[in-house]
Amino acid sequence: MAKQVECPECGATVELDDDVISGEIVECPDCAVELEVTSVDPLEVELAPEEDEDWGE
Amino acid sequence: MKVSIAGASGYAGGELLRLLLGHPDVEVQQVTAESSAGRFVHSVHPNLRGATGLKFVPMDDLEPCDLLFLGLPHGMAMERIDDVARLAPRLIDLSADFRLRDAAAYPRWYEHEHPHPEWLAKFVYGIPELHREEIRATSYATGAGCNATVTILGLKPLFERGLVERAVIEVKVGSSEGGNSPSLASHHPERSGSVRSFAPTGHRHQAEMQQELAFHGQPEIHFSATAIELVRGILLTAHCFLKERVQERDLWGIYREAYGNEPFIRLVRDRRGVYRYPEPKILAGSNFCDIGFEVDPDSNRVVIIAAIDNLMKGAAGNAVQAMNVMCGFDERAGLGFTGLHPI
Amino acid sequence: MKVSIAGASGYAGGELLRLLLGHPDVEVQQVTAESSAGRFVHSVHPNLRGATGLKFVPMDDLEPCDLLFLGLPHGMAMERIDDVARLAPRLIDLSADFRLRDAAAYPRWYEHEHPHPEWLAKFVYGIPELHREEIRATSYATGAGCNATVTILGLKPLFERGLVERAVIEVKVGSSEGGNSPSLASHHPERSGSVRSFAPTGHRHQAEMQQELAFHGQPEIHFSATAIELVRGILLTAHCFLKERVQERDLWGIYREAYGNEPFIRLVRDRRGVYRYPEPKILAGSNFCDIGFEVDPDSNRVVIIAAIDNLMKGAAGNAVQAMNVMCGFDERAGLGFTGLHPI
Repeated sequence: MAKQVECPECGATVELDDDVISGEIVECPDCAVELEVTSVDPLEVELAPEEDEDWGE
Repeated sequence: MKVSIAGASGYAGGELLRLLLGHPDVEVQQVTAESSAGRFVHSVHPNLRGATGLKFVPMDDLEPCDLLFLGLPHGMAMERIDDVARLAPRLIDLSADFRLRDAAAYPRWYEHEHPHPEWLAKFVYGIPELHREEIRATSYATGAGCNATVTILGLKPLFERGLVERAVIEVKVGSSEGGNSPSLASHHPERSGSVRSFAPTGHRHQAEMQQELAFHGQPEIHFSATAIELVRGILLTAHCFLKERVQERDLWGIYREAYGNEPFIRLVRDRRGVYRYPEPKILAGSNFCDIGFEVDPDSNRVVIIAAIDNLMKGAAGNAVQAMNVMCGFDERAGLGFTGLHPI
Repeated sequence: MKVSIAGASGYAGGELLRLLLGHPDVEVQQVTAESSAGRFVHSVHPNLRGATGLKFVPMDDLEPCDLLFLGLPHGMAMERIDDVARLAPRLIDLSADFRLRDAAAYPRWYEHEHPHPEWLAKFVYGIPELHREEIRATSYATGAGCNATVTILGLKPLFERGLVERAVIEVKVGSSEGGNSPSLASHHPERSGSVRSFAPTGHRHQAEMQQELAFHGQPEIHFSATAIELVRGILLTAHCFLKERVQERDLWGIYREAYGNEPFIRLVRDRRGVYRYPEPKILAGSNFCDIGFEVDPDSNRVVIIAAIDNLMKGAAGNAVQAMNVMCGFDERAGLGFTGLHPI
């Protein structure tokens, strides 16, 4: 069963590779936020620091 | 299954014909238009050149078929429903003639009495995301107003749960909403690049919104429409003032629960990238209704943002989707186009 | 009178230069730009080819003059205000660096402390329609945010009379608001034809709106901004929920009383024709703020509609108007262009 964790931002189920390592950055499929794997066992993620893109007017 | 379109020379009729020609389960028997009778369909719908040899026929030449789409000018289907109903066991009407359950609403919003109010109860309000089971069971479905469609779909999950005190709603719309009859207002030098407040209050689609969002009594909704430089597409910006504050996670939960399994609704609320909220231009030609949201940290306001192509999910695409449900086809049949990017 | 522009390579700086070159009472001494120093101004502002032989100079080459316009990137004028102030007895700043009276607002809305809060009190919020007498008496005026300008002007008459419970405000804006630095979001294939909810809540111009509409305590305003297919121009659609219902005649009275004698404000609420409400595209290049309104018959909502050119009344045009007031020139001097139609 692929490893799963809940996105802290939107609650989506985020699938992780079996060989995921601590510190890895993954993207939430629903809200595109970047998540940092903070521990593998138990599996935990945190919002990665967001760099501010130039976006709107 | 043999289908025909009564009134196929308009933009919605042409879009419907495009979809039906590409639909695996149907064959288009006849398409009618009075002014263009005898002409090839591509004379009016250039994108269909080579797709079919069909010519427009006058309404009176219509022969019986399995399902008849009605794309007639407002008021005509109402008038002739009894003869039209003899031509096919199933009818799907794209006009507003049978949208409102309450006959008394017609004089108010459409300035005339309804000649056949007894038919109103037979027609199901044909948005599958709202009334899928009823459409499966009926032979008569009516399309919805395009502005009403995007507003109702965008707001239903909140109104259904009784969360909303009031909503202040604006739609930005394209020029194809006005149909293909020219006027000075739609004359290119006047219309190009304009940002036109054509209905700051009192748009007739409000009647459907009141009807379909009345889960907990009459919804308090204030509506405005502004036309912008766009041909296809509607963007809804709905300011919803909630009875209690919510977090964005709550909204994700509510909208996933309401629409998680819907084939044509996508939740769009990205934290990065260029397309962070629903964007109508990339939906052109697709049947999607994209929905997103943002919580105002400073108040009980939640801004719901939604987008559709007014000719697709707002008209022809929804009509085909309703047909698929009504006739037991795969609900996605003929509606696989995902839209273009860049466009 | 000799004037210079510090920071003239941006869109607002270029528009300001265009106006000043055509102004009867001033002579443009120097215009600065770091990256384009040494180049003719028309290399950056093609519409000015042949209008002047001026070249950009680096900021450090600035010589004393009678009035210095500041079109510097946000944060720079704040930093160097003391040396800049030695160059000219009068300053007009187009940036946000001195717009807010309350220094504490800067960390909240602009993410950094204000290095010279003592200067905030010296700068007058430079919209003549709001603070004409104070501008006449000061040597330091600051321009306003373009979204704030159209919102404040549109709503002031109602807030001033304490008529408004709350307002839900949306502006439709053009791409020139974002300045001339490119990004993927502003890349033409992505930006063309888009209807982009870039600020559904929390736009920094709200700080000025709160400041300038606080006639009866903190105004309850909810703000959103959507970028559309437009280069210049803003359309405000403000849904104002009034404490008591009004008729349209009342609104005419209120707005005539407030703006009847203003040279740059026009009331636009026609019952016929194509341009019944304010339309930003026909204001391009003009200093007008057009204001219109519609009363919602079904509720206590009044929809205020207003339009400006974000580079003119929203920036450079207003700066010249403020200069005219500050220096005792005819307030319309250099601002006679009425906009084009068709466009």
